[in-house]
Amino acid sequence: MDLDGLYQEIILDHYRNPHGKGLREPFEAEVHHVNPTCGDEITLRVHLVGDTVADVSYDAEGCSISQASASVLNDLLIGKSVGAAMGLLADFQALMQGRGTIEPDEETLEDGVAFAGVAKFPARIKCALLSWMAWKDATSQAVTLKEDA
Amino acid sequence: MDLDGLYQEIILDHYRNPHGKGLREPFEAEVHHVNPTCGDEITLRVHLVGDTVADVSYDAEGCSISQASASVLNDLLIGKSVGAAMGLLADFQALMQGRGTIEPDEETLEDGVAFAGVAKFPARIKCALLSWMAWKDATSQAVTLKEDA
Amino acid sequence: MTVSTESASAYDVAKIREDFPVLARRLDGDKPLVYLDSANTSHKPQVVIDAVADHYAMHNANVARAMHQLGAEATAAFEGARDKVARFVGAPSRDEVVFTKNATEALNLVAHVLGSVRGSRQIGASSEIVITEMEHHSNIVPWQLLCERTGARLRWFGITDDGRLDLGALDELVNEHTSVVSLTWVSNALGTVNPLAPIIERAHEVGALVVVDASQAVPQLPVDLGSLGADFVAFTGHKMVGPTGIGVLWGRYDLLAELPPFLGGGEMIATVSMERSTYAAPPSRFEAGTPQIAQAVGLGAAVDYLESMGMKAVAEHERAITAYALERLQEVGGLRIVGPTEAVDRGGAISFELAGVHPHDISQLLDSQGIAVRAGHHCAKPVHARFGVQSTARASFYLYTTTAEVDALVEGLEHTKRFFKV
Amino acid sequence: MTVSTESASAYDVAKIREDFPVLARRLDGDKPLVYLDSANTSHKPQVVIDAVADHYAMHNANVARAMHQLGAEATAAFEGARDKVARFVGAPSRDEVVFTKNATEALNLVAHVLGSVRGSRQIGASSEIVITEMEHHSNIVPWQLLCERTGARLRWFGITDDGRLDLGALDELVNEHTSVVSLTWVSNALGTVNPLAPIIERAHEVGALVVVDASQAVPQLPVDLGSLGADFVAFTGHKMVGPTGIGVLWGRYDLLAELPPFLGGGEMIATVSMERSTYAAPPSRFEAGTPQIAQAVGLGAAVDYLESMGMKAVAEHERAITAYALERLQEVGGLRIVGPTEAVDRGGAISFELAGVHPHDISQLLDSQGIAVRAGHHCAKPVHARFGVQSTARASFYLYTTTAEVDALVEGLEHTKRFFKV
Ligand SMILES: Cc1ncc(COP(=O)(O)O)c(C=O)c1O
Ligand SMILES: Cc1ncc(COP(=O)(O)O)c(C=O)c1O
Repeated sequence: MDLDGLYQEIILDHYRNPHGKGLREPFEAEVHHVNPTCGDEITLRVHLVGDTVADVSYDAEGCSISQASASVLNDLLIGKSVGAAMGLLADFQALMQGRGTIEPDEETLEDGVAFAGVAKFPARIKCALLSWMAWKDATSQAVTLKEDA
Repeated sequence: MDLDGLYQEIILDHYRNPHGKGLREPFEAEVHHVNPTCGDEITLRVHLVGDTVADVSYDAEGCSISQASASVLNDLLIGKSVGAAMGLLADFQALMQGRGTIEPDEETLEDGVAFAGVAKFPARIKCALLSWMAWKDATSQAVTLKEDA
Repeated sequence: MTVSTESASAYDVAKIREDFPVLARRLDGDKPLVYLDSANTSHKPQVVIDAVADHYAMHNANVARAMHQLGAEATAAFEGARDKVARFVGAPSRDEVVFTKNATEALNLVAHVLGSVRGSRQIGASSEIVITEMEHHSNIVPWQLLCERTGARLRWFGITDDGRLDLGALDELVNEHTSVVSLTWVSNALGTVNPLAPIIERAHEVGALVVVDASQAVPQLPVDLGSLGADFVAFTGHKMVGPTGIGVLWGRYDLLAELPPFLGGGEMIATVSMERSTYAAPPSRFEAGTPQIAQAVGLGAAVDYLESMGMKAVAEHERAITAYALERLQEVGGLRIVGPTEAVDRGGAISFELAGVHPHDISQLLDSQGIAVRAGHHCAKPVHARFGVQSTARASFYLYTTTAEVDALVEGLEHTKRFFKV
Repeated sequence: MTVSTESASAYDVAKIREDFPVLARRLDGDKPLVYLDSANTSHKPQVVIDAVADHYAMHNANVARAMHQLGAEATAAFEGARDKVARFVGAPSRDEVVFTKNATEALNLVAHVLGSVRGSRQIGASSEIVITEMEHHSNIVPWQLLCERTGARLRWFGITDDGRLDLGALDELVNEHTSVVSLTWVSNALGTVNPLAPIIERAHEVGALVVVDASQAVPQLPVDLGSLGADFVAFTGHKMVGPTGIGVLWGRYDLLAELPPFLGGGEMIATVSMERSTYAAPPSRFEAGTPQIAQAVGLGAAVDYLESMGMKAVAEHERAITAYALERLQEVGGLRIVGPTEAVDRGGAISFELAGVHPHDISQLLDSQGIAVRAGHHCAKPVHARFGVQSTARASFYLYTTTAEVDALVEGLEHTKRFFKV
């Protein structure tokens, strides 16, 4: 088992020093997601300005993979348009569910490429996706809110 | 499998010409028993005069074994004291549950000895005991009624 | 015993029988087994037995919550079985497949959760639940209990003299008060295959949900739940060459997602505190506790086996053997079939009476010749009452049944008549 | 791996291990399996695997309702398993043993039927249900759902800092409003063995019923239900070297006899008409549908196996290995045990944290060395919340666990610390 592939140095760095952690104002939507299997939890807020992801703030508890993933998400999505961010989500999700067959694009996924090794550990894929699913949920809510307004 | 031991001529005779069948008055207790496995049913009434089983009347539907057993019960118990009848019940039950190891006493069980072969067919023991259990239930009720009176 | 291959040439019954170890059993008096009780439970091919044994011997672990290698293997095997079952019945999504302990639990699960829904789907004193007179007890009692809990009224389709559902009153019976219509696809007592389409159409017209008891259908017919149109479908592993201890509830995902849980406990939660809990998404929401892991794996092997044979071929064999049996049985003097007597819209369960011999005595006599049939009410007392009988004998067939076995049954019945002098 | 036999000389762990085929598994990187997750599910000896396979291969049939020879064999095997289980736990009567699909169903069954009782035992808005903060979700959620249905109030025993039940408030907590006290005998998260006697005594003093979750007790301790004094006891086959898909609810016969049914369907009825049904006596009343036949047979073989070993010897081995593990684990720097740290009134589940490494990462690292532990909340979130942790890693033992495996765990933890540089 390629443990070093799973626990790349980049991941451990993000785990030890997570980027953008903490819950901040303002925000349009807040969600709480749990991985029922293991208990990992995240509370995540999304703040949109126009069509831009202005902030993603979060409070999370969980393993190195889930924490590092939230940190990388924070780096990647803030400042992007909602459409571009959703595209990155799709790329990241494809990478996770590709059973190790997908070659990630460092241009777009940046530090996210470090998660390529996670795809080979089915039990850990949910850890890597926890924050992404929470972000998707919160962003959908925020977008709906704006449309209704 | 000793089919002839199961279906003794005596049993088939009682099956074709059941003794004492039909529901009669007077009675102190009536019960309805079912064998849930196969659906055999019996409605049975007991009439006590003093300490004597004055009548056992019944309406029953079921296989040859359960019908013949009700007929033999009718022959055996009517006219006996409740105590003696309960004793016969015990003998008959012991015979049924003895897995074929018990030698029945023809003096006391009369035609009931024909059921000795049933004991070797576990699935049919309940058929043979259906009317006896109904009688026991009804008689207990009738006795309690009298005591309460 | 001679084994004939009466159906499609590719379908080789003799070869299929070799897959089932129990079919080689010799019974009392060195009689070969003639097993005509498959509607009660089917036998298991060696591949299913091996799949279960191999799982325990090599991949045993708890699922979902165990993250080690054995746990990953067990989880992949268990969830893989869900994929297989979903594909086998044409479920639009694997997440619509809920594992239960048997069909009975599946039907009770639906009745319970529908009974505890609040809001527009709430079942109350003015609601009506519609079933049929030919249901198995497992599709009667849960609805009676639901009616007790909610005050709803239980109504039912009657049966025609030739054993078909009486749809004359369809529009009256299924009306704007109807919350649920629950009916069997194939009757285990009469053999009738019910016309689901008009009933489902009418039910949906009035906003009722449709539950189909497919316990006798999924083993015998090609099934495509995606196009059936039902809302819930129940079936059971042990009747489809799978293990005991496992059944399936399929439900439309949008419905499952809005329903409350049934059993509470491990695996079905999102989060638990002493004060309150929240629940996982389907199917987990309805699978409390350690699931039937090895049984699901066995069921997966069973559907693989059935698919290797092709459900069209299985259905065609069943049709052929049923037609043959209906014909041969009607040659037996004094024999009356309770249920359709022609092999049209008909499954392979044939219930019958023999004048002058009680069904238990028939089954006892046949058993002494190694022939296994069922005698009694087959967990369907109301349909027996409908035909004025307390019990019947029933012969039922499956993919391993031969015409020679049907011949043995007919001979056995003639012997029975001689024994009882009728 | 060296296998040492540290307990009673008659107890030969090396020989016992040969009975369990999976223990010979090599994992990724040709690592031998070090299975320390038996509180999650236990492995199965070959005799259990064979009993199930042999049943399917030679004696398969439905039970009770099938009167042919195979049916009689299957029924004898199934009911024989009930006898074995009754004897194994010292049940006063075999008819008190109800087979369920797992312990979770058993607990839900009790919660449901107690919730639908009418009359003097009726549970309503002024009733209280008492559980503990160390329960498995399967003994929390059913009672929360019962409270939702009935309006009853859920209360619970707290836990002391050293992981024991806080009985200080016993008399206040269990009072004349209390309908049910339901608690675990042995905690799957803390390992605590709870003192049942004073709680049962107090509960009965106020007329409350006592439900004991013995899922972790029956596999490890000699049990005599006749003298325990509880009213209901639940346990589960897969944790006691038995198959998945089978659990047991034991209940006092007089109580079972007065309780309404839970699931409705085949096997549990006395008679059924479309208008109404009556129900069979226990245990059948609570076993709707085709039961877990092969699983019961497997469970019967499992209790035979445990009896051949002697539950005293099993308990003694568990005590010895737990004491050894508690000692060795406390030598690991940064490791904190959540639960009692001494092998007194303690089962073999040891949950722990390692400073600076999340439990999932611990389990991942250990797994890469072939060591299987569980990480997470172990279906016991409230007790984790009580100790201020979101998850722990847990090592748990059984009759086949060796001290060498505990040594491997300790080495594995040191390796983990090096890997994560803590
Ligand atoms: C203490 C305790 N109670 C209940 C259960 C539930 O058992 P099952 O999942 O077999 O229903 C478990 C195990 O998961 C347990 O450890
Ligand atoms: C039509 C029908 N429905 C339901 C059932 C119940 O299945 P199970 O006993 O596996 O729950 C059966 C079989 O017994 C059946 O034939």
